[in-house]
Amino acid sequence: MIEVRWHGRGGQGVVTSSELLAQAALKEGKYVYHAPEFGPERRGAPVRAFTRIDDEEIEQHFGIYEPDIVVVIDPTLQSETSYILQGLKKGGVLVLNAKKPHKLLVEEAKEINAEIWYVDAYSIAMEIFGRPFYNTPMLGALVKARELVKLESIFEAVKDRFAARGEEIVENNIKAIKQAYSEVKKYEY
Amino acid sequence: MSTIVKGRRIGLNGDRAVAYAVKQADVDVISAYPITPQTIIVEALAEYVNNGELNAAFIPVESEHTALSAAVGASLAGARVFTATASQGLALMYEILWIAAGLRTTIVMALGNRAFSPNINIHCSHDDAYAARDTGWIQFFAENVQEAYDLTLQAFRISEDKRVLFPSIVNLDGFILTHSLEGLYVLDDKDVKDFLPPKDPVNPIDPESPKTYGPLDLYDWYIEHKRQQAEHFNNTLPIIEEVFNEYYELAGRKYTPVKTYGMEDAEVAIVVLGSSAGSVRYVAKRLRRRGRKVGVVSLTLFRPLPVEEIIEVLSSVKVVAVMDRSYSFGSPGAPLFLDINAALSNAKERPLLFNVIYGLGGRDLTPDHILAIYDRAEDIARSGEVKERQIWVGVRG
Amino acid sequence: MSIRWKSWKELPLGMVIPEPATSLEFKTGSWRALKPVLDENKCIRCLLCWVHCPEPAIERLEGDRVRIDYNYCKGCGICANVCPVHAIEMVMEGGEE
Amino acid sequence: MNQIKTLRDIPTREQLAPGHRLCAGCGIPQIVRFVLKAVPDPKVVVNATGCLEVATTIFPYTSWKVPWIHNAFENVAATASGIEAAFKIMEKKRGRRKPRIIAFGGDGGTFDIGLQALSGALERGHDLLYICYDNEAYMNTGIQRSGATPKGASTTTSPAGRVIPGKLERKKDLISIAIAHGVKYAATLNPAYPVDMYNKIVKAASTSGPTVLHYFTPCPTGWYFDPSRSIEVARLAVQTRIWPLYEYDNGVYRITVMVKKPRPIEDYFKLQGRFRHLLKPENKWLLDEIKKEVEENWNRLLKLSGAST
Repeated sequence: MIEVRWHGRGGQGVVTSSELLAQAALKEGKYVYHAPEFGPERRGAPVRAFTRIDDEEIEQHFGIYEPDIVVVIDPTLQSETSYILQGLKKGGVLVLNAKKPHKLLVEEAKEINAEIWYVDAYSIAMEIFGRPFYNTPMLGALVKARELVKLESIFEAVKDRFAARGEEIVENNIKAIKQAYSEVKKYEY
Repeated sequence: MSTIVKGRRIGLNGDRAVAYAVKQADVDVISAYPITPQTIIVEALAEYVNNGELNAAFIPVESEHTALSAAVGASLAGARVFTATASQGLALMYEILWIAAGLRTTIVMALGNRAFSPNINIHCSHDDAYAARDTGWIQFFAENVQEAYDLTLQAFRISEDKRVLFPSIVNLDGFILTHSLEGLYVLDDKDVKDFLPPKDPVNPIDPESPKTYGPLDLYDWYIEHKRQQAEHFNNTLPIIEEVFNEYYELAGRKYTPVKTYGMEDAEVAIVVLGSSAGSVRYVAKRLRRRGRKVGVVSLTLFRPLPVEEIIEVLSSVKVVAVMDRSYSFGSPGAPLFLDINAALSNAKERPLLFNVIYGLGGRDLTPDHILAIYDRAEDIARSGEVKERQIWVGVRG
Repeated sequence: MSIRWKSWKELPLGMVIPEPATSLEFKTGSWRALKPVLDENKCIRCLLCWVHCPEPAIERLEGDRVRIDYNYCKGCGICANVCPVHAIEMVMEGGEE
Repeated sequence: MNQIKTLRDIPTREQLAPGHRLCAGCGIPQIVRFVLKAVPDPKVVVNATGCLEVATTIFPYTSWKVPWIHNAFENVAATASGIEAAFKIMEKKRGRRKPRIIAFGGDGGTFDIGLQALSGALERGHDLLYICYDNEAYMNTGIQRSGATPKGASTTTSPAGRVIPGKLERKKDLISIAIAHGVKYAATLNPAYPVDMYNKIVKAASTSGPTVLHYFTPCPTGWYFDPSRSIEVARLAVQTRIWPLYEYDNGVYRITVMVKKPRPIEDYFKLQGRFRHLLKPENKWLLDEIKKEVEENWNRLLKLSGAST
């Protein structure tokens, strides 16, 4: 079983990304559980979402405390190191939306032997959408870091989700995911 | 639960799964007020109606009290009716819950289980479900999103059965199920239509045959009416099981009033409702691999309480921990504990019992908590002594 | 309607009275202390008593004549009060006939 | 549905059976009888908890010859909403003919506890006829003040005491509340004016969407007058301008019973025990206040209806 935790801010599509990942895994016949974290948060506040993916039926409904992967959608959250790394398994994976990883985060991630992957999803989003929709590209980065699902499955999930909003939206999202997939880099300590 | 199925597998959160079932049930009237965490249900239904995917009247009422009051009127008029609420909304409906049942309406309600105020909280407790326990509504508890969908469809069929004619509540844990996405199998519309033909109402409001619904009823006949209602309500159990079986034939998923794991040889057991059942089973499976004789009993049907089945699965166990996601002030136990205790009261053999209060207001029930409960149950089994009748888990202390 | 059920088992389903107008079996005429007596000769067939009777215990007959149904008349006296020609007189129950 | 000219035009058929247990001299049955006569079949009546409900349906007795539903106290408009919506969709889906939906609520069930449900039903625009039978207090529970109890009245929860001489607050204006919701037709009714009353019911029932009728219900028990004088008391309420008879029809106000020379308010008050204390010299200030407000209200209606003073 793989457990993923998503970090971002309200309004950035944290929940959507987690859901798209779950939907993509579902398309591959896997079992999934996707749970947004809900408080009274409004746009701008830090929010999280959780995804469980397994080949077997997922019965447990408790929270995810020791994720295998943490994806940070918001570039400004990087400095909240203890919040981001909380519970991340030793040797786990950290996927960041960043031009380069924050120094402090790198130091702490190294302590738990975490792999760091980073991509400038902000620039990708601005280039393709002209707006900071950097949640979907992060799916591309995640899939490159760990092939939890096939990229094609992500595209299918994106199509289902955005079809009603027009072909352009679908295509731009796919384009952004592909670009992030190819641009994401593994950080060498 | 078997996963051999008909239909498509899709990913939906619990609320959307319920709304999808309601759409497939081709309801006539939806009367509901938004309240977290069930709001997605009514939003989804409003969307279906406004997009022409569901030919129903959506009554956007001004309160939950009106939501249920209008639902009562619509159901008596002969319509298939759905409503949904949570927590304070259920509390506001409270007096009408009794009326809806007494007037033998066939309303189906989804209850996104949420804690009562104060303090205001939007997350899961079973306060609302328990508040409705005596009102004459059939109550189901869904363990996951699939069950929320399946039970909603079955609830319509059960409530509208001419041998039943009682309203139903489908409980789904707030956020844990309402807002969480899981994969589920959904039936084809045609199969749902076969399983759930249009409502054939009994005694509907009909100007050709004028009847008086809900008259004043004093000491002359009130108690006879209650006696009748009690008998009819208790008689619904075999019919519920019959519908469960029919659904099994249709969908390949078998529902039973009581769901068990490891109870063939369990020495200690946990009894639990809702989404926690899976979490407890997850831990129990791991413990059993290590040879510990632990079991899980979860109730899909909370009202009417399947007493005989409870006796059957629990009477030979040494210790039972009954988990309540709610608290009853001044009572020797929270509602499920009282129920299980009462169910076992005349059993020839009966286990020692203790009550676990957990998860209030959405506090997560972790594997560690579950482990601690099993540990305690085994200690009691060894010592034969219950030192504390009630314990709290997951609370700073 | 047979109102006398022997057991809860025989009660109509739910809290419903399955037939209309069963209150006809409940004779409120026994409530009456004063009794309206109509003098048909004085009656001008204005229908005011029929209009205002709360029960209604005044029947409107052909030609707008009226008849008082003592099975239900509670003796409120409205009819006598609204009658413009004093064709209805309230008398002590049991005293007149 | 036709307007009538004389009492002779009122249909003979009764759909409210005698044998009910309303007080002798009660004003409620008259509105019920008239509504059942004036609104054509098929129809359904929904009834809030209150005098009418408890006295006309005591299991196993019912006085109703039409389908009748009681749900609770504060939700008659809500229940009626559900019935209306259900019949509307069932007519569309299954061809079941939609009856006319009539809701009866007392003043407590309308002005107070049921106001929210009424507001919701009016806002949603359900096609129903709402009738408030107003006996100006909670008579069913023993004469407690309501938001419809008029200023000065003594009730068991606003007793005429040595310091406070009865209710000091004004009665809510139900018709204005209804109009503020955008209803197309609303009117006041009084049993002493049966032709006016009948015709207003006909108009309300022929108007689609929600309509509101506000009926003056003389209550011998709660107002302390001789039951035989019910209609006399009702007529005086109109003739003193305390209960103006008017209607609001698609934006137009009309006073339907013009009271050119009002009778003194004292004539109305002295007939009823609930007002008698107002005639004491020490309470003259309150009586004067009431008189002033009655006049203001009358002038307001004159102005709204474009009539000259």
